[in-house]
Amino acid sequence: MRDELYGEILLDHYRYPRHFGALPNPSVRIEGKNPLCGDEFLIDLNLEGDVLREIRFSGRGCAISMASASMMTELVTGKSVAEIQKWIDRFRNFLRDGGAHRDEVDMGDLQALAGVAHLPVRVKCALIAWTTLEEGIGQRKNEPR
Amino acid sequence: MRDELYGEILLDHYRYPRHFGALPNPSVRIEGKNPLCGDEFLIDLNLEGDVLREIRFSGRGCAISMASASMMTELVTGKSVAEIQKWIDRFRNFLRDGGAHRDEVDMGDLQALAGVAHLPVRVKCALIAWTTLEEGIGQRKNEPR
Amino acid sequence: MSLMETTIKANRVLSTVEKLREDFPILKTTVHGKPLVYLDNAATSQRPSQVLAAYCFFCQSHNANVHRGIHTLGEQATDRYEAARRKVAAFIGAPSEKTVVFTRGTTESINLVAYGYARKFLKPGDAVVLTPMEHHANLVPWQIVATTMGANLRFWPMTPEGTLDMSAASDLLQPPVKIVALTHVSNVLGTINPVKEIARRAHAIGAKMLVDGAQAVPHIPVNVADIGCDFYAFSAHKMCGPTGVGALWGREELLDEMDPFMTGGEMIREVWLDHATWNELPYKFEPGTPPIAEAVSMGAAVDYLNHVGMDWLQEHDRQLVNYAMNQLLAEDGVKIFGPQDGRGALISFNVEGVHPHDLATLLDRDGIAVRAGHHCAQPLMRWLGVPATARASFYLYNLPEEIDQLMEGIRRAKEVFAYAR
Amino acid sequence: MSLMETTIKANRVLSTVEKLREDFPILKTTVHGKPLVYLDNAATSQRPSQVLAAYCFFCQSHNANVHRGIHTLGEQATDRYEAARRKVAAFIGAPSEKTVVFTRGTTESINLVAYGYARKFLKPGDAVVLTPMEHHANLVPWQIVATTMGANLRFWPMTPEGTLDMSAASDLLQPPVKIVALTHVSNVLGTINPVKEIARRAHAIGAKMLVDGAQAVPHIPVNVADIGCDFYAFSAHKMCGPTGVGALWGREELLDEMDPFMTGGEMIREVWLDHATWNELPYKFEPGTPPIAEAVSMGAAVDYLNHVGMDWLQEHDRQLVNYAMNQLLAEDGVKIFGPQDGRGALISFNVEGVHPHDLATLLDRDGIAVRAGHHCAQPLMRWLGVPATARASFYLYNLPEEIDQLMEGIRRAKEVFAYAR
Ligand SMILES: Cc1ncc(COP(=O)(O)O)c(C=O)c1O
Ligand SMILES: Cc1ncc(COP(=O)(O)O)c(C=O)c1O
Repeated sequence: MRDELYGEILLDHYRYPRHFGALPNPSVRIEGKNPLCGDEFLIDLNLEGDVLREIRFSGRGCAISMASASMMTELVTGKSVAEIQKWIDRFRNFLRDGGAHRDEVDMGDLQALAGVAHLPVRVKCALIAWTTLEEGIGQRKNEPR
Repeated sequence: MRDELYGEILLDHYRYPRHFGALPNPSVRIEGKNPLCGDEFLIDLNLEGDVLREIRFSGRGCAISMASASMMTELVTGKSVAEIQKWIDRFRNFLRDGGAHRDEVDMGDLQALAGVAHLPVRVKCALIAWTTLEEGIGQRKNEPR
Repeated sequence: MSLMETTIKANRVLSTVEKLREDFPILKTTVHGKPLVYLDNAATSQRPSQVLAAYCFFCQSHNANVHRGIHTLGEQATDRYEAARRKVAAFIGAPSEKTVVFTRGTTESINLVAYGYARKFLKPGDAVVLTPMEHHANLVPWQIVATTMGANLRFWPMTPEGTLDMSAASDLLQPPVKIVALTHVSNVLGTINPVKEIARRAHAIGAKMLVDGAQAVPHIPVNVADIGCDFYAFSAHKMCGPTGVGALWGREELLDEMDPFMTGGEMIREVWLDHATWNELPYKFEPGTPPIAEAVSMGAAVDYLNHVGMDWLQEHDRQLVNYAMNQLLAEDGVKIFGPQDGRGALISFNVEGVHPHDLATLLDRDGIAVRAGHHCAQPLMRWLGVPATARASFYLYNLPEEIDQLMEGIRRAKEVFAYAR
Repeated sequence: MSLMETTIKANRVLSTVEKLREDFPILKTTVHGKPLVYLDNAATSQRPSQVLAAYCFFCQSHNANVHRGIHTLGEQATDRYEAARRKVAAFIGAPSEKTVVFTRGTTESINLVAYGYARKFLKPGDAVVLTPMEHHANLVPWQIVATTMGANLRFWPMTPEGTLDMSAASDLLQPPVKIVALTHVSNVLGTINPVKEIARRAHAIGAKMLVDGAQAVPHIPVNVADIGCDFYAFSAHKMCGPTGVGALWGREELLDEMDPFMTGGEMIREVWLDHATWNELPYKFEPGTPPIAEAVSMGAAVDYLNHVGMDWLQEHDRQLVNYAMNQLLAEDGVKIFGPQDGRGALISFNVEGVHPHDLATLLDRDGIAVRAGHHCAQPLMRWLGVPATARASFYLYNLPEEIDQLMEGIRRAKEVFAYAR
């Protein structure tokens, strides 16, 4: 049975999350939690200067938070911190308006999350990996914990 | 202008309270207060054995509490503690049913307080002197304070 | 303003009132066969149909618990609850909605600050400044916290008129004063305190200031940012809203550093068997199921007051109070408490020879509801040297005719008590 | 009981439910175009028209502040408020109405005991016994008070099924245990705890016992005198009543010796500038304007439940839970938490491969409201080894068909998540 929200792409990322795991020597390791949901993520980053060379995530969450995290890792790998921040902001807006007023940029797989915009209570699920990453790139001068 | 509740007898007792004042050597002195109303009474008793020889009261309160106290002093002077207790109970019942089911006893001036029974919030005004007296005769073995 | 302008304005106010009264079906009830004249608004106001309708609509269409549910009803309930918070925040000029905590009312709001702020930050020897005109709600919590923490209470001297003696400010506001807590509008004297100036002076010595706005928010436009205080407490039931809800506004940084007051569900972030961490503002201070439908209905009360217009209401209050004041001043044997000018929409008074309780009973037989007693301000009664006062308090639906009826009632009471003298 | 008798009984129950549903207009609303199936009753119940009507009638006919007014409206409001207290007292078998304190709900009731009783009587080194199945409302307040007073928390061991291991009682209930606080019915596991036996054993070592009755009072006949506990806390909004009100029952002698919790108007007797004395029970614990219309409406909820009949309700609950349990047990990949028999009217469960939040979202699209999350019981989630569960909870208006719909929804969710695998 096919569902408009829980579509093929979303479920694929949920079942086979990309970049799942940990990095041996991350330059940043950051934890994201939503205790009210029980979601917990650990994100490892290898930043070379301003560029994110590698990213891994682990943890547990609902299909929306897991798929969103997985899609995010695909998108941000190889991008500069500034570009990543732009994507984070873009994705936030996208969740606000359901992709209605999206700028010309192709959201790629993220488009599969458009339905979340109609579910205010689930928006935080879709965002948790992103806000964790945002915190991570903000902390990039810190040692891994 | 004549009012059914605040009738002549009640107002007379209010204006000219009987046995108002203090006793030089009371065998019991008892204070009654209703801080929520601001009513305050001091009652002095001279008890000889079981008989109330003299009573005085002082203090301040509304017309209902003052008149009720004044009427009470007239009624109880010279009575035994047991009789007084009977009157206290009788008066309580009287205030409950507005004299409707009163026993054969003539309530005398107290009849003027019958209207209070229809004013539940004022019943405590009519009772304050009486409950103070009740406490006083209960304490009659104590020294004056 | 010319006489004609004044009359036109007064007429406009009057016809508006007649229309507004339609919103309050309870005003059509009778008491002892007489039409109700409700002059006990400082105790609690009546609720317009619109506010009751908002309550019922919520209960019958969106009732669910808030902040917990993924389901649609839960989401709708949460939306409406948070929308109410935004309305309340805007109504008092709160810079951010997360600084508005829903409580049961003024009393809980003040207790929250006494427990959550003062218990954490007061040190032995510190002082709390209060005034002798405080409602028990803004007095007893400070007595308890002062006793617990070894702090002292100081009371602002008053002028014989019943206003704060501002010349005492510099002596009073000195270290170790850490908290100044006072009422915006006195519920007995009607005095409107210069809270903005006092906030400025309190801050000059590093003290925090709490304002008890129970009698202010219903009547005057309040802007907490403009006042510059640190905490502001008020109740919905005095401003056309329901019982069971009110609010505390607090400065974000203070709310942040405070300990939670009551604990339980919703106000937590993570809970282990032996300890817990706290949720963000304002939820840290809203444990358990909040008064959800009540908060929604408080939001509707704010809508209603905005629709009536706070400026209009102030003008209406002013006219009623002046009208009542002039009549009471002209009446033999009536003593008025509190300042003559610049007062809130209430007048406390006593009639010579008639105890306020007897007066209230007699007025009630004429259908007129006034309050008689200490008005939860026993120390102020002692200061005034009376055991109790009568109090007539007005709101948007009151009419000058009702004040005429009050005056007739007072005259009748005088006659009753003069009878057969 | 013969099969025929059972069927007749079941039919009677069913036709009664159809009639009762008429009292709840919200059940006729649709969600995403589907008729609402409300299975989140443990979070908050819906309110029948009768209860809402009682609320509105009070507001439009008798609205005034209580305990202060001499006027008729004030007297009527007080009468109705106190009548509600008597109803609530009778409903839980309280020996005297003055031992019933109106609060905002279970959470405030428990905080009241933690602040007013435990802060006064707990000594360093004393112990408080809790269970790992407590709602945060009956856990976090004890953490705070234990930390403040230097007391310790002990947790009752549980059997794998999710019931209290009663064989641990004698080891656990030993001095210096001073307080035992536990839930009557678990809001996650559905476990009904043997509170009567535990009260007896707690008293044998001189400890006091508080019961969190939030999930019990709405569903099972509760008699505090029979249970023999010392405090009993519950909320109106889970028993067909309004938000913003609940109650604490306490033993008179304990309430008497407790300190007040919140302070302000009404709860005082005499107030001076620097100190105050307290009013009698229950007013000592009801500072400020109480949730008046809410309490009146809680009384109406008690009337409603009495009219429905608690025995009938228990039988109805039993049938629904059995029906749901059998279906869930028969469904592949569904894991049920808590005991199989003798449970309250709720079932927590998870569906393999479907996170409870996703399940709740999918069910919501079918109009079915269930809860998903930690249910304010994070430590219990850790004990169960899951981040969250789904929970279906039933009340008097639920129908077996709604459980069928839930099952269909679960099956659809499984299919969605199996799609394209
Ligand atoms: C077992 C239990 N205790 C306490 C509570 C808290 O009740 P309230 O939120 O009404 O204060 C709840 C309900 O959420 C509950 O289920
Ligand atoms: C000045 C003032 N403060 C506090 C209160 C207490 O408000 P509430 O009873 O709603 O908590 C009142 C009202 O009675 C008041 O007039």
